[in-house]
Amino acid sequence: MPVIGFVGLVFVFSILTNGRILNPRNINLMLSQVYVLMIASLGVFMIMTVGGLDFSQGSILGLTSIVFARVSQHSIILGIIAAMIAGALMGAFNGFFHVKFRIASFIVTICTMYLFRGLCEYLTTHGPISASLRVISFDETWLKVLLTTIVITIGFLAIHFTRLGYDLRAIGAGEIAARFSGCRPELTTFLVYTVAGMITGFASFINVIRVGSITGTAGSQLETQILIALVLGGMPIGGGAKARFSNIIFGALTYSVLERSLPMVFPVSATQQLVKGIVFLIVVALTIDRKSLRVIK
Amino acid sequence: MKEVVLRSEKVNKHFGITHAVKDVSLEFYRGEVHGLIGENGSGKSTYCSMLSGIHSISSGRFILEGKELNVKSLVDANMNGISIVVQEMGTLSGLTVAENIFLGREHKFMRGFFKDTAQMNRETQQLLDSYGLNRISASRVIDNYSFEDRKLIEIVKATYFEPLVVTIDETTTALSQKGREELFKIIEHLKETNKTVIFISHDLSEVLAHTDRISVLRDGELVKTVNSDEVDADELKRLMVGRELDNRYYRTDYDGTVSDEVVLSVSNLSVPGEFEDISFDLHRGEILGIGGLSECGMHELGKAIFGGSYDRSGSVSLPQKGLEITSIPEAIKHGIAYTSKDRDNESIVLAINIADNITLPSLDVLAKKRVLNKKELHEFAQSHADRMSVRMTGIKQYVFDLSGGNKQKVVLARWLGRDSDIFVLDSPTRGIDVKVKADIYALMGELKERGKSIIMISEEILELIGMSDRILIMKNGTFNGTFARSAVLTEEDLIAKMV
Amino acid sequence: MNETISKFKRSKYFGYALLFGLALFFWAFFKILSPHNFGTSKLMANYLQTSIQYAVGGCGFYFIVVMGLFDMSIGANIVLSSLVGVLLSRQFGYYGLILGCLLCGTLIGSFNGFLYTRLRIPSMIVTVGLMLVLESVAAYVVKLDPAGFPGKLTDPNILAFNHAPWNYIVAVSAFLLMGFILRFTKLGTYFNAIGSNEFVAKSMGINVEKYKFIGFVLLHFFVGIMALLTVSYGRGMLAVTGMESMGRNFKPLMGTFFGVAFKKYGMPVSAIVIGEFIITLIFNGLVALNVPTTINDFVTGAVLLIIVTLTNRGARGSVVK
Amino acid sequence: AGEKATTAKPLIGVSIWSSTDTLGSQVKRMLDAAAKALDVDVMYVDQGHISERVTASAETLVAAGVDGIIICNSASAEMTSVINTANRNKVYTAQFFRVIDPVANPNEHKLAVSSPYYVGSVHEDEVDNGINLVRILCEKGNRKIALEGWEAGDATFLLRWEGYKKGIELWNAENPTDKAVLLDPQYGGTTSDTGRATAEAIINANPDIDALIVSGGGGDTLVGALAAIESLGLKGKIDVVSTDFLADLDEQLATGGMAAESGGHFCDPLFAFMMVYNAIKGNYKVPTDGYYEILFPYLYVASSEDYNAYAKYFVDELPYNDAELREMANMSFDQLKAAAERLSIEDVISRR
Ligand SMILES: Nc1ncnc2c1ncn2[C@@H]1O[C@H](COP(=O)(O)OP(=O)(O)OP(=O)(O)O)[C@@H](O)[C@H]1O
Ligand SMILES: Nc1ncnc2c1ncn2[C@@H]1O[C@H](COP(=O)(O)OP(=O)(O)OP(=O)(O)O)[C@@H](O)[C@H]1O
Ligand SMILES: [Mg+2]
Ligand SMILES: [Mg+2]
Repeated sequence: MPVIGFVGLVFVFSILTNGRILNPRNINLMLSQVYVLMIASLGVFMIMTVGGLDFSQGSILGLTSIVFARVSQHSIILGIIAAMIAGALMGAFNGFFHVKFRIASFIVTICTMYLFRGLCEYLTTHGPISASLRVISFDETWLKVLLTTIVITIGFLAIHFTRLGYDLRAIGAGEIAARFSGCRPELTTFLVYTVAGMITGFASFINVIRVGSITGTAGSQLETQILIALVLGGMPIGGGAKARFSNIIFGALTYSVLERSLPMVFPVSATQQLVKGIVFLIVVALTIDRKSLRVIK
Repeated sequence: MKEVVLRSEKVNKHFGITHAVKDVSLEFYRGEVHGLIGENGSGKSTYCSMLSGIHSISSGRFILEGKELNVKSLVDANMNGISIVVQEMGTLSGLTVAENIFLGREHKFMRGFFKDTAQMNRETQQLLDSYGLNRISASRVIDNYSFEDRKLIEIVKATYFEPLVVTIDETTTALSQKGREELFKIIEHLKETNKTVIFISHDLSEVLAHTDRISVLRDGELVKTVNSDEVDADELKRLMVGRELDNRYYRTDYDGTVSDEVVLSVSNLSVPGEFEDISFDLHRGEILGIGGLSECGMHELGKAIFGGSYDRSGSVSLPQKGLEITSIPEAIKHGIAYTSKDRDNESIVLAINIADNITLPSLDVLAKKRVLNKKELHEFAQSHADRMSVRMTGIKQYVFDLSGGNKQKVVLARWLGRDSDIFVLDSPTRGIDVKVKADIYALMGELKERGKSIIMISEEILELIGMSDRILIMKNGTFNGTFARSAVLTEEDLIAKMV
Repeated sequence: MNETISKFKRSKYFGYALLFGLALFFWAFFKILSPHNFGTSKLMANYLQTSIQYAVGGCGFYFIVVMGLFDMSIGANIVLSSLVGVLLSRQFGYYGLILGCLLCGTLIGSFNGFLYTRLRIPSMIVTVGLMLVLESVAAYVVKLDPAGFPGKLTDPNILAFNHAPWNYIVAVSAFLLMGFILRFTKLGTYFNAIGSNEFVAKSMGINVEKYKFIGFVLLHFFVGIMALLTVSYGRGMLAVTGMESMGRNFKPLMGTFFGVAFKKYGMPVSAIVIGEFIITLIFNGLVALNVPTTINDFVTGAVLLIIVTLTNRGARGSVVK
Repeated sequence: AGEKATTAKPLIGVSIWSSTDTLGSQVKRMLDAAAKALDVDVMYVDQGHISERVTASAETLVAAGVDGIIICNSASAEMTSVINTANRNKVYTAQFFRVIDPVANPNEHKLAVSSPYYVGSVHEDEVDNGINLVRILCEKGNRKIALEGWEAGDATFLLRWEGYKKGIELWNAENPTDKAVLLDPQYGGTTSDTGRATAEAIINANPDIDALIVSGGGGDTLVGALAAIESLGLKGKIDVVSTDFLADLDEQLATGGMAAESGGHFCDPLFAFMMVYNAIKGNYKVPTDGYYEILFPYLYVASSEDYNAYAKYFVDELPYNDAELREMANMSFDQLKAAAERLSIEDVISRR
């Protein structure tokens, strides 16, 4: 279904834009937004597969971008590592409260969204944090494509060829039964949050090479973009068996195509957004799998 | 005196392939306490659920005071004079006691849009007081009360509307002695006010003492209705079990000797509130039956052996390997399999497909250097599903679409696939039809032949007698009796140790 | 003795003691660090005035959060309803402002409820889509406003809800209404029942779909009231796009967290009001200490997390998603 | 993009924080009028001053096939990506409300200078403006001045803040016996309710301030701050200055709600638009060793008469009519620059 949504959308917008979106130069531009979104979606995909939600990803991206920018002054490699560690710590913080105290994930992550955002703003009070000047030279399409491909491939392999994917879906579908089948739901969930933070920490590298310096609003709304993208990609909100890896790919692509094509057709921002909202609702209404949702919350 | 207030005519219920209630025609008199007994799964709860609107009726009808009863929900049934105390938890947490009692029936206290909560609380309190339950406060949230109190609240709820017929489904096991006395007082009171009570219980002496007539169900069919003062417990048991003792199901040998090799040793195992200080050894090739009443702690014991209980103390060890089992993954890794009584929640993941369910516990074995091969997994799942002859459209089918018996086959398939050595089977034949039952018994025999060991936890006495090399009976969280395999062992012997 | 203590620990009084204790703690904390410019009785009244608008929204949120639903379009509704109110006030004065806010809010609520129950899409997702739509509709509505500075309440004669007593009158009416709904109508009970176990609730004969719909309508009616207070409080509203209205969801939601956390003491309304007050208190305390407001989000998040952890944690082994 | 200019209508993209808030909608109104007069298409992308969305907006516009972009970025570092996108795709770009500081951001500056597609920038002298506002306040007898910004770390705010601090320094140097103090800023967001809550908090915490600077945020923050002062009964007691114009400014000035106001800068993007338009048309040659820069003046309003004139010529109608816009499009850069620097209420009156 999501494939149909994606292809349909591309088709409609190719007609509406007289094929401009398929122009080779544009494909490159279309994709430039996909990288961070797709990478960060990988972590949230895992979180959503076990049935959770994460609203703190945008703030995590902001904070890890600051960490990367700061450390990149010394060494870029160290910067990436530091950002990933920082992201992992933030993710672990989420996971700890969620798993240890059994607080609903959306409550925990809304709290930490604020918490991390506050830190991010505090750190940028006296101006944006600039990264090392060298990072800009990394802003090459081939590199971003390569890195995204590597991350996504690792994710794909881990989910398809190790027990990770099976564990995640089983836990999402029935945590108690999964526990009695030898999965470790608590540990796995905790690690999934940690890894999601770490992945977003890695994405901060690509974020920074694109923007050069970090302001207090960096990463804002990433969480909602991810949610929209994944849902457009066919991700079931309650997770479980129907989560497919392709949700990430088609979700991020569909979102980016939508985001990029709308201004071509509608010059006014308000109209762009109106159409985006309506398209989103229509696509979801047509593609959502209601059968597996016993209770629709 | 013998005025028929409620009658059922050829009532049937099908759950998929399960024919839970078969052509049951029954009459209930005004002002009588009518016992309903039968083995587990004989259809008692289902029959009452249809009466009270929880389940729809597949065919047949109920006639109340000459008029056909046609109810769609519990509240609907209440309005028509039928109420029920259900076997499972029937109260909603987060609501007050009064709100629970009047849920869906607030109209009595509505003044326009205005709900007179104070009045509702007052009336509820009076009601509670009149039952002698003044320790329960109407305006408190129900979560503040114990399971037992919640049951009593349900009983109060069920009797408040002056119903013509009150059904009390297996409630006594949830109650302490004091609670039971309170319950019987209520039943007495209902009878005095000319109400009809349908009383379901597994405690035959209790049933005999408090009912006027007793109907016996077996495999969904009505066997007989008798007057309570004309029968004794033995007679009832005969009626309940009744069927030609199906020996062909069970093992035909009566040789209970097993190897000396101890494969699993349980010592001083306790789970607070469930069972205490349990110790025993399981031998190679042994089928060890554990029996008792549902609440005796045996179900939790099975879970605890598998490492699935929180707050467990004591030890479960594998003497041959010289190690202890403390968690589920370890248990699985060292060849322990477990099927839970609560199959849908604990034995199997309903919302994933058959293939994934079968492979899930074996993933670590199937992975070569942690890498899984799709094709291999598929073949693995397919072969074990086929071996258990699961009736399915394919292994990609979701488990929630399967019938109970087929779910159970999937559960067994996954553990056979895992090549487990020790099987902890809790209620392995629960809710399963005769054919599958026979298959499962055959499988257990085969496993025994191959030197595997089985702990079979069961509420079905015949099954225990028929299959076990040794039977341990539990009562109130401790062992209360041991029986060796023998041709002369009777149900009475076992029951005597259970109650 | 132990019995009495444990009984007390579950009672309303304990809930109040806990909340006032928290408020007192934060008050004392900032008062000690900053004795002169914090927490005088006059200032406390100011803090209260700021917090009540969020508490009204928090009350609304409570209706659907107890059912386990969520709504991302609160902020967008506040913006749109405010702008409709302002637009109508140009012609009809107070009537326009009040009715514009309340009716528009309620209408949006029924629209949300309708889409949610009809399309059968999880509430969180459907309301993200609606948020996008409402934000852009607001951008169009603001263009209809003939005033030189559209969306601003420029007429000084229409600002009664901007200050005492009218802002209190409106807010307190909303709190009373919520208390009334929870206590004196079936709705409160039904919402709780649906949240507790939808299936059991259904078998008790409760029309779950209908009450979920009503939940959305009520939520957005309260959001309409919040819009009235907010637009008056700030003397105007800004149309925003690009999901920025989402920032407005969270302040009321925090009050709701308090409400849900203290639900077990049977005092959701008071908990929401006091909870929002505590959050405002902290905000003002930080300003009094001359801590940059940027760290405020950090402190708010941390405090909330602590409160939720202390009051709302699940039992071991329970399934929480 | 180059070949399109000759065949079709030029398409100019506007990357702005918001085209719907108070200042943003004024900007949009002005640009729409210019586009209509010049028969140009414009396209807006709102980016909310979120760095990654700022850089993405340039890409979105380029993908949509624009010939030129005018942009209001949030941090100078973002311009690296924006200029690279412009260079790669041969699209002209100019900044409005912003400039790249050669000292603080030498690399971005170097890139901008050498880019054949970076046309230039139209901006205000924020530091100077800050100094002026503080001077006005001090001269009115205020000695304890509080500061409310909108978003921490914003480039423009930081410049203004620097100006305020400099203004205080200057005052204190000149009046060593009668020193003034400036409090650290608190941030009130861009909406009026958060603006009010923050202003209330500031005043609650510092009851003895005698002036408040509300440093922009599009105008709504100021609306809220004034509401706070009024509700606390301090109207006329606390002098307020700001950099955004208000709807009821005349009344506020008359009743003492406001002390002074600088603003009128919504025309600034118009000049950026004209620069890009001319670059597309080939009229302005974009140097690879520099760029065009216009320093746009703030309008200062200190009395209600001033404001009424402002309202007439800037709010009710636009300061430039169709004919003037067409004429402006044909100006050389020096003429354009002069026109920008000349813009004032008197300037408009003289043209009517
Ligand atoms: N919802 C259901 N779906 C499918 N099968 C069901 C369902 N409820 C009951 N059954 C099956 O119907 C049969 C009768 O069950 P029922 O609960 O009526 O037994 P019971 O006599 O009440 O047993 P117990 O003494 O254990 O309570 C069993 O085989 C059971 O597995
Ligand atoms: N202890 C409790 N736990 C959970 N929910 C409760 C509890 N007590 C009451 N409620 C729910 O809250 C509703 C309102 O209760 P009540 O009228 O006591 O509070 P209120 O007066 O609205 O709030 P407050 O005490 O904060 O002013 C009740 O109808 C009930 O649904
Ligand atoms: Mg039973
Ligand atoms: Mg039963």
